[in-house]
Amino acid sequence: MNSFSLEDKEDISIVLCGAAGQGIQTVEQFLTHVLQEDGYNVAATKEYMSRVRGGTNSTEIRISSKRVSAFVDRIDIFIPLNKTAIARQRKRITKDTIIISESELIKDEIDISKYKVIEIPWTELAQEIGSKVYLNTIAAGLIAELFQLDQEIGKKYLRNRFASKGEEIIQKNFEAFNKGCEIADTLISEKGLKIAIKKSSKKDKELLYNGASAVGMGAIAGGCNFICSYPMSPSTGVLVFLAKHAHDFDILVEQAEDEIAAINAGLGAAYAGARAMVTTSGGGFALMGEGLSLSGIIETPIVIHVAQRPGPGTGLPTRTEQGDLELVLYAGHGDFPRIILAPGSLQDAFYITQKAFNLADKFQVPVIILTDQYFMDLYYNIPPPDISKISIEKHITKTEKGYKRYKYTENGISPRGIPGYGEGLVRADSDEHTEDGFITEDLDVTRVKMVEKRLKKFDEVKKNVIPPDLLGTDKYKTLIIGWGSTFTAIKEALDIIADKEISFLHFKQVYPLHQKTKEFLEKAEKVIIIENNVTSQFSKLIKLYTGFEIKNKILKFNGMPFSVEELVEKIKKIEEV
Amino acid sequence: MNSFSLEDKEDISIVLCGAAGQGIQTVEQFLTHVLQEDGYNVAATKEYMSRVRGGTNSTEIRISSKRVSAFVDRIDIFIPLNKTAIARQRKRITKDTIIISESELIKDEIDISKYKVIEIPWTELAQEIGSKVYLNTIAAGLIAELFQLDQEIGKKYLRNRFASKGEEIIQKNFEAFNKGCEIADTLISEKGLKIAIKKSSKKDKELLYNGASAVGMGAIAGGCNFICSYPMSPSTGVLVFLAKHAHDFDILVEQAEDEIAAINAGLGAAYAGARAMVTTSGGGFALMGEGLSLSGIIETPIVIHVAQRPGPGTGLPTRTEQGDLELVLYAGHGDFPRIILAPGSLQDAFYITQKAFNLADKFQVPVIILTDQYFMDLYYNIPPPDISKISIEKHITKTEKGYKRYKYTENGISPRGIPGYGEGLVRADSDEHTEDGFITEDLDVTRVKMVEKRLKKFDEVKKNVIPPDLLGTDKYKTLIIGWGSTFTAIKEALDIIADKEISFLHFKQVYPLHQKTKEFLEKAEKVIIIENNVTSQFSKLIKLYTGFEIKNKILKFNGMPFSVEELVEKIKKIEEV
Amino acid sequence: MSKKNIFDMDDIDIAWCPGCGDFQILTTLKEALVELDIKPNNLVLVSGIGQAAKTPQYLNCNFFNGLHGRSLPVAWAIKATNPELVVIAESGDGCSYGEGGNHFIHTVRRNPNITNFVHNNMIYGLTKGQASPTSRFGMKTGIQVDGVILDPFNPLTIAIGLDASFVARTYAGDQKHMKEMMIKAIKHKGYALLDILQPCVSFNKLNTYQWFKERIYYLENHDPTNRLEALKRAAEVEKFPLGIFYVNEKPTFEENTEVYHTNKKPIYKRERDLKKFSEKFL
Amino acid sequence: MSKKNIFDMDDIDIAWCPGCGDFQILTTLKEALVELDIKPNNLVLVSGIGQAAKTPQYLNCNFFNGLHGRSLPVAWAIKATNPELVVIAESGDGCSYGEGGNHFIHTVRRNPNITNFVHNNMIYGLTKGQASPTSRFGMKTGIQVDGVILDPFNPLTIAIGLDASFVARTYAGDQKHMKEMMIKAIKHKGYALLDILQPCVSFNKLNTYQWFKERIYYLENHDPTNRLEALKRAAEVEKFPLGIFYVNEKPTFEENTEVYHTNKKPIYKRERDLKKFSEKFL
Ligand SMILES: Cc1ncc(C[n+]2csc(CCOP(=O)(O)OP(=O)(O)O)c2C)c(N)n1
Ligand SMILES: Cc1ncc(C[n+]2csc(CCOP(=O)(O)OP(=O)(O)O)c2C)c(N)n1
Ligand code: SF4
Ligand code: SF4
Ligand SMILES: [Mg+2]
Ligand SMILES: [Mg+2]
Repeated sequence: MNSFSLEDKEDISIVLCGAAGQGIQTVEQFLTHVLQEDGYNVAATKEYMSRVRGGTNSTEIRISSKRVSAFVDRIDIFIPLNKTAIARQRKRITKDTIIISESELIKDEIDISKYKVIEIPWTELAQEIGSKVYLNTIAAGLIAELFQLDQEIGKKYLRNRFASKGEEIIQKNFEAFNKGCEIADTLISEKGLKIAIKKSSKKDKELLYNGASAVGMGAIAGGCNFICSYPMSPSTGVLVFLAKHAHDFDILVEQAEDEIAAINAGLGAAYAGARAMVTTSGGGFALMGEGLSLSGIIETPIVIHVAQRPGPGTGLPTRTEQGDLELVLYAGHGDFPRIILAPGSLQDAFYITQKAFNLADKFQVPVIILTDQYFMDLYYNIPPPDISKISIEKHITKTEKGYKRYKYTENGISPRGIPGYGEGLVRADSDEHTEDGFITEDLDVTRVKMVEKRLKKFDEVKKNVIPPDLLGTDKYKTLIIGWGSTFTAIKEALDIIADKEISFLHFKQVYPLHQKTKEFLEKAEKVIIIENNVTSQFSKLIKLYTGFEIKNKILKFNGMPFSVEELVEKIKKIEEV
Repeated sequence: MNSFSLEDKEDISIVLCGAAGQGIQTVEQFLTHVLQEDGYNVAATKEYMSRVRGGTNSTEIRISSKRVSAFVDRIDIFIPLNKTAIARQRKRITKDTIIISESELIKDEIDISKYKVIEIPWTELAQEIGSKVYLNTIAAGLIAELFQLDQEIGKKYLRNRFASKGEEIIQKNFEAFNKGCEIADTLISEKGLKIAIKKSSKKDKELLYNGASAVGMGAIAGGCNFICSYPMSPSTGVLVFLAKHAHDFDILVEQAEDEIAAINAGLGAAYAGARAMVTTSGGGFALMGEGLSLSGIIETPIVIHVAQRPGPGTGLPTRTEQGDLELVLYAGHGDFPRIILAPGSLQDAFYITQKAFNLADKFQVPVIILTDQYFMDLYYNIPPPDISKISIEKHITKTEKGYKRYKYTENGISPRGIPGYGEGLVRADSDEHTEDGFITEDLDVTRVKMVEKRLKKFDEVKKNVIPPDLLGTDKYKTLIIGWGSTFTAIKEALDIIADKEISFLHFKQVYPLHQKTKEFLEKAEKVIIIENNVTSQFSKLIKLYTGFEIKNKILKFNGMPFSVEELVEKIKKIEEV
Repeated sequence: MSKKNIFDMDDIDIAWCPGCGDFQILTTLKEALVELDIKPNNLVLVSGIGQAAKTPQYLNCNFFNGLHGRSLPVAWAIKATNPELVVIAESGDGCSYGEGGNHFIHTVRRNPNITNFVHNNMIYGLTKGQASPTSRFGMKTGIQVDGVILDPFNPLTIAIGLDASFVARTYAGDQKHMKEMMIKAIKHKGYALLDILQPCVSFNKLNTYQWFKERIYYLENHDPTNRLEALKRAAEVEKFPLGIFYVNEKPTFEENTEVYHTNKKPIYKRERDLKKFSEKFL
Repeated sequence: MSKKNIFDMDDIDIAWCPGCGDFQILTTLKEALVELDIKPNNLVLVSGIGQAAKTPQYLNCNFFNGLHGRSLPVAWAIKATNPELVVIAESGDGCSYGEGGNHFIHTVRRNPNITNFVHNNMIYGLTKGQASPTSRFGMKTGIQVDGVILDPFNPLTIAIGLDASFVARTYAGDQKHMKEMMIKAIKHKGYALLDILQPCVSFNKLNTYQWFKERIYYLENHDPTNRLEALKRAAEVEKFPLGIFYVNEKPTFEENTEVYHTNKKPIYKRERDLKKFSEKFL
C-alpha cells in the first residue's frame, strides 16, 4: 500500500469546497445518487453561508461499507474549488488527506510538497471540452471511477439531468465524465489511489433522501392537505417538497404574507377539517406565539415544523443549532397542552411527522416538530418505510343539533365537529367560553372547568408518549442523553468508543417527557448530555420534570453540528475523569 | 350596639356593583379621593367584564384605621345598582352585610326581611333633583357622611369634577351630595349605622394612585422619553398615563399599528439614544418574541411592561392572572440574557420601574416588568417616594473614530455609542456579527466569543439581583413564597393569622433569582407557594434554578385575585396538616 | 326585529351599548342572510377581537372568533378547505386595518370568495377609545392627547389600488342601503369589501350619527368597472359617498388554486391515497 | 467606482451575485450621498433582512440591520428620537411589502421625514427564489409550482392611495435616473418612497434586464401634485413609467409631534427634570 491508497478504509469522506454557485451541489447530487444506485451506503452533509453566490461552502460525502450517516471532521479526499477553500477547512486537512486540485487554488495556502496533493488542471481540461462549466462533471466522473461505478448508471443520470438542455450538452457531459474516469484510472494505476469500500447488500430497496424530504413525506403519509407558510431558511425545504407533490396528493400549498397569517390560516383550515401544517424557523416561530396560544384555547389541531438555526435575532441563518427548545416549550400566553417531537434519524422524521398529524387530531393540541439545518440538509440511504405500520387517524365527528364544541368529557377531549358536516353549529372561540363556544364571564364555574378540561387532555397526552430509544446495554454505567438531530453522530461516536458500559438514550419526543426518564437516569453512575446549544436546554427540561440534574454536558454552539470525532474525544475525556 | 353599627370594625369594606356605564367608577373616584384627603387610609380594587355598557362590574373600597390594601371577600356595606348585582356577589353577602338599595333591585333575589337592608329610593330622589344621573352623587354623599367627611373637601372635589359642565350642574351635584348626607345622618341616628374608623396620622404627605400610575410615574422618574405601544387591556393605563404627562416631561408617545411595530420602534429609539418602553399584555407580548430576541443580539436596552390577564388566546381580557411568567422568561429564539421584575406594592412599582431603565441601560438587555389587571387597577394611599434615593443612570458613550459597538470586554458589556454622538459609526446587527457590527460567518472564533460575551453580561446581571423581601422572623418554620401582585393579600392574610413561625418571602425580581433563594427555602420546615395561575409557574422556575421542589401550592386561576380570607383559610389548612 | 329569523338567538345578553350602530348592522345582516336563503350550518362568521368582532356571538351560525387582527387568514383558509361554505369575515376598523393591515392587503390580492364586513367606527371601541387607523386627523383621545397626527387610512382607495374584486361602502344608519350592499357583497364572487360607517356612541364623540348624516351621499351614475373613476370617488375627503365603488370580476383564489382545477370536492373530504404514496416514493 | 468616495469601505467581500442590480444601487447611493454632502456619522441606514437588506453592510456609515420586515418602525423611531440624523430605510420587496406590509401602510400615514428605498426584484432573493408580493401573475417558482395566483402588489398605487408625501420609481439599470431620484427622495421633507426596479440575475428569470428595458419609460409632462393623475399613471399594467409620481407637501411626523412643537432639541439630549417630577406628583 503506497501513500495514496485508501484500501484500508471502511468509509471514505470526500469534501468538496468552493463558492456558492460553483456547482458543488451538482456534484453532491450526482455522486450520492449514482453511488447509492450502484449499491453503496452514502451519506452527505452540507454547510453554507447565507448568500447566493461567492463565499465558501462545503459538502461532505461519505461512502461506506457499514451504514454511517453523521458528520465527520476527517477528510479523506478534498476537492477545493476556490482559493478560500483550504483556509476555511484548514483544521480538517491532515497529512493523510488527499487533495485533488489545480495548484493555482492551493499553492498560496499550503506547501504542496508536504501534502498528498494530486494536481489536476480542471479548468484547462474543462475548457478543452468546451467551457468551464464541465469542471463539475469531470470531478464527478473522477470520483465515480475511483469507486468503480457502473458507467451506465452515471450516464443515465447525466442524460436525465441534462435532458432539457439538448443532446449536444448531454454529449459534452459524457465527454467530461469520461475524462474524469480516465484521470481516475491513471490515479489508480500510477498513484495507487485505491478504494475498497464494500457495497451494501440490500441496495435495491433503499431510498435516498434528506431531512426536509423525510419530514415532507411523513406529512403526506400523515394526511396533510393544507400547508401555509412563509419562506425561512432552513425550513423552506419542507414547503418546497409539499409544493412539488401537491398535484399528486391534493395538497393546498399557499405562501403567506407573514408567519402570523400562516399559523392563523393553518388554524382556520384545521377548523374547517383540513390536516394543516406550517413550517418555519425560530424567528418565524417567535411570531407565532399568539397563534399557538389560540390553538390551545380553541382546541384546534395544528402541526408546526420548526427547523432550528442559531439565534438570537437573525443570527446565523444557514447554520445549525438546537437552541429553540425552550422557545417552543413555553411560547404562547397562558397554560395549555402541547406536544414536542424531535426526530433523530431520517426514518424517525418520516414516522414522527406522520404520527404528529394523528396526535394533533386526537388531542386537539398543537404538535411541534423540531429539526434543524443540519438535519434538513442531511442525506443518506435508508430502507423504505413500512406503510402497513401507519394509518391516518381522523377524529372528526358528524355533528347533531345542539352540538357543543367544548363539551365536558371525562378525559377533556370533546368530539370535534367541523362546519357544514352535520346538523350542529361549530363555534370556536378565543375568549374563555362555555361548552357551546360562547364568550363567558362565569369565573367560578365555567372558567375553572375549562382550564381543567384543557389540562386533563394533557394527562391523556402523557399516557401516549413515544418512549426514548436505548442504544446499548440496559446495564450501563454511563448514560449518554441526546435528542433530535444529534442522534447519528452520537451513535457513531459510541460505536467507535465501543465501550460496553456506555449506553445512549435518545429522545424523539422531548415534551412531555416519558415517565420512565427518571428511572433511566438514576440507574446510571454517570450521565452525559449532548446538545447543540449553549445553555443545555434539554437538561433544564429534564431537571424540571424529573428533578435529576445532569452535570456532564457536551455543548456546541458555533453553528456547526457535532462531528463524530469531537464527540469521541469529549466523551472519552469525561469518561476518564 | 345595635345590628347596624359598624363601630367595632377597624376597617370597612364597601362594594358598589352594577352595570358598566352606571357610574360606579365615579363614586369610587370620589370616595377614595375625598376620604384619603380627609385623612383615612383607603384602598380600592375593581373587577369588570369585557364590555363598555351593561354586564355587572364591581368596585370594592376599603377604609381602614391600619393601612390595608388587598382584596377581601367580606362586604360590610353593599350598594347594588342593577338587578344582577346581588346574584353576581351572592357568595360574599352575609347576614352582616348592610345592603343599601332600592328594593326594586333586590327583592327578587333575596328575602329582604332576612338581611340588613336599608331601602333608599335612589332613583326617585335623584329625579327630584333633576335626573337619574344624580344617583351617584347621592350615594357618594351618603357614604362620605357615614365617615363624617369634612364637607368642604367633598364640595371642592365636586366643583373640580364638574367644572367644565357649568355652575348649574355643580349646584345640582351639591344638592345631591347634601341629600346623601341627610340620609346618612338619619341612618346614623335612627339605625345606629355608626362607623369609628380612625384617621391616619401622616395623612398630609400621602399619595393616592393605582398600579398603572405607579408604573407610569416610575417610568417618568426612570427617564423614559419614548413609548410606543398598541392598546391592550389591562396594560393601556400606563400608555394613557404617560400620554397625559407627555407635555410636562418631553415624552414621545406613539400608538403603533401593532405590537411588532411597537417593540421594533422601541428598539430603534433606544439605538438612537432614547430611554424606550413598551406596554402590552400577554397576547401582545406573544407577538414581540422576535423583537425581544433582536434586543438580545443587538444588545439594545428596552423596558417592556406586561400586564397579565388570563389566557390562552383572548381568554378573559379584563381579568387577572399571573400566567405569563414562563412566556416572558423564554420568549424569543436563541439564548440571551434578560431581567424580569414583578412589583408587589405600589411603592415597588414606582421604584422598580424607575430602576428597570437603569438596568436595561447598564446591561444592554431587555427588562420585563410583570404586573396584572388586579395590580393595574389597585389603588391605595402610600407615602410619597423618596426622590433623593433615585437617579437616572445613563450609560451612553461619546464615540471615537474606529468605535466598535460590540467590543469584547471583561464583563461582556461594550461601551454603547449612539449615532451622531461622536466620531464613530454605530452598527447594530441582528445577524451574528463582529465587534464592529458586521455580519460574520466566522464560526469558530467570532460566533463563539459573541455568544459567550452575551452570556457574560448575564453573570454581571446576577450580581445585581434585587433580594427578595422577608416579612416576619428569620427563624420561621413555615415559609410562604409569593411574587408580584399577590404581595398585599398575602401580607394581610399573615397579619391575620399572626403566627410568629410563619414568614413571607416576596420576590420582586423573579429572574434571575437571587442567589440566597435556596438558603431561604432550605431553612424552612414547610414551604408554601401562592400563585395566581394554574401550573405554578414560579415554583417551576425555583425548582429549575435551586433544585428545590415546593410541594404546597395555593393556586387560583378563575380570573380573580386572591382574597385575604381565602388565603387565611388555605394557609391555615396547610398548616394544620 | 319583528318576526323570528332563523339566525336569531334566544336569551342573549348583547354586550354593546344602547344606541350603538352595531345593533343595526346585526339586524340587517340577519335579514340579508335570510333573504339570501343561507342556511345557518352552511355559514361561518369569522371575526377578530373588538366590539364589532362580537357580532358572530349573536347569530345562530358557525363561527370562528379568533385573535385581534387575524380574521382574514382564518377566513380564506376556511373557504379554501371547504368552498361549499359561505364565509364572512366581520370585524372592526382597528382589527381589520390596524393590527390586521397586512392580511387586509394580501387577502385582497389573494381574492378568495369571501365577504369582509368592516364596522368602521373610526375608534377602538372595546379598549375604550383610542384612535383607530380611520380616525380623523386631529381627534383627541386619552392617548392622542394632542389629537391624531396620522392621516386617516382610506380602505377604499387601498382596496381599489390593489385591484380588489368588489369594493363598497355603506352606513349603519341606513339599513335599507346596508342590506342591499350586504346582499350584493355576499353574492359577489371573489373577495368583497364592505366598509360600514358605524357610529360609536360611547367613545367617538366626533363621528356621530349627525356627523355622518351630514357627510354621506349616494353614488349615482357611477360605473363600478371604471377603476380610475372608482379611485377618484373613493379619494373624496369631505364627503363619504355610499354604494359600490368598484367591481372587478376575476377568478377567485379557489378557482386559481390547482387543487380545485378539475376536482371540486372540498379537500377535507378527500382521502389520502397511501397506495399512490407507495408508488411514488417507495 | 472611480475615485474614492467617503462611503466606500475597504476590503469587503460583497455577498451579491455578479450582475445583480444591487451593485448599481449601491454605487449610485454612495454617489448620491456624496452629492448631498451627507456625513457618514450623521447618516443611519436601516434595513431588514434579505439581499437588498445587506446594503448597509457595504457603506461606511451608521446602520441598524434589524429583522426581516421591520425596517420602517425602527427607522421612524430613530428619526423621532434624533431628527438631526438622516435616516434611510432600505430593503427588498419581500421585506418591505410582504412581511413588513403593515408597517409600510402605517408609516406612510405617519409621514416621518425618512427615505425608503425598496429594491424591487419581484422575488425573494436570499431565500432562493420564492414569489414576492410584486411577482407577476403566473411566474413559476419552487413553491408557486403552478405559477403565482395572486395579483401583484402595486406599491405606488397603495402609497398614493394613502396620500403619501413622495412617491417615485426608478430602475437600477439607469444609474443617472436613479441618482436623480435618490437625491430628490432624500431631499424631500417627509416620507419618501422610491421603488427601484432591480433585476435578480440568479432567481428571477422572468423580470430580466431585457424585460425591464422593454417596459420602462419616463414620466413626462406629469404633474406630481395631481393625485388622480398620479394614481392613473401608477396603475398602468403593461409598462412601468419611471419618475416622480406624486408629491404631497405636508407636515412631517416630527413636526406634528408635540414634543418638537417648540423645542427642537432631540429628545435623547434632554434631561429629565426630577424637580419637576416632585412638584407634579409629590
Ligand atoms: C394582539 C392584541 N392586541 C391588542 C388587543 C386589544 N384589543 C382588543 S379590541 C381592540 C381594538 C378594537 O377596535 P376595533 O377593531 O376598531 O373594534 P371596535 O371595538 O371599535 O368595534 C384592541 C386594541 C388584543 N386583543 N390583541
Ligand atoms: C421573520 C422572518 N421570516 C422569514 C425570514 C427569511 N427571509 C429572509 S430574507 C427573505 C426574503 C427576502 O426577499 P426580499 O425582501 O425581496 O429581499 P431580496 O433578497 O430579494 O433582496 C426571507 C423570507 C426571516 N429572516 N425572518
Ligand atoms: S363602545 Fe362604541 S362601538 Fe362599542 S358597543 Fe359601545 S357604542 Fe358600540
Ligand atoms: S440572488 Fe438575486 S437579488 Fe440576490 S444578489 Fe443574487 S442576483 Fe441579486
Ligand atoms: Mg372600531
Ligand atoms: Mg426581493
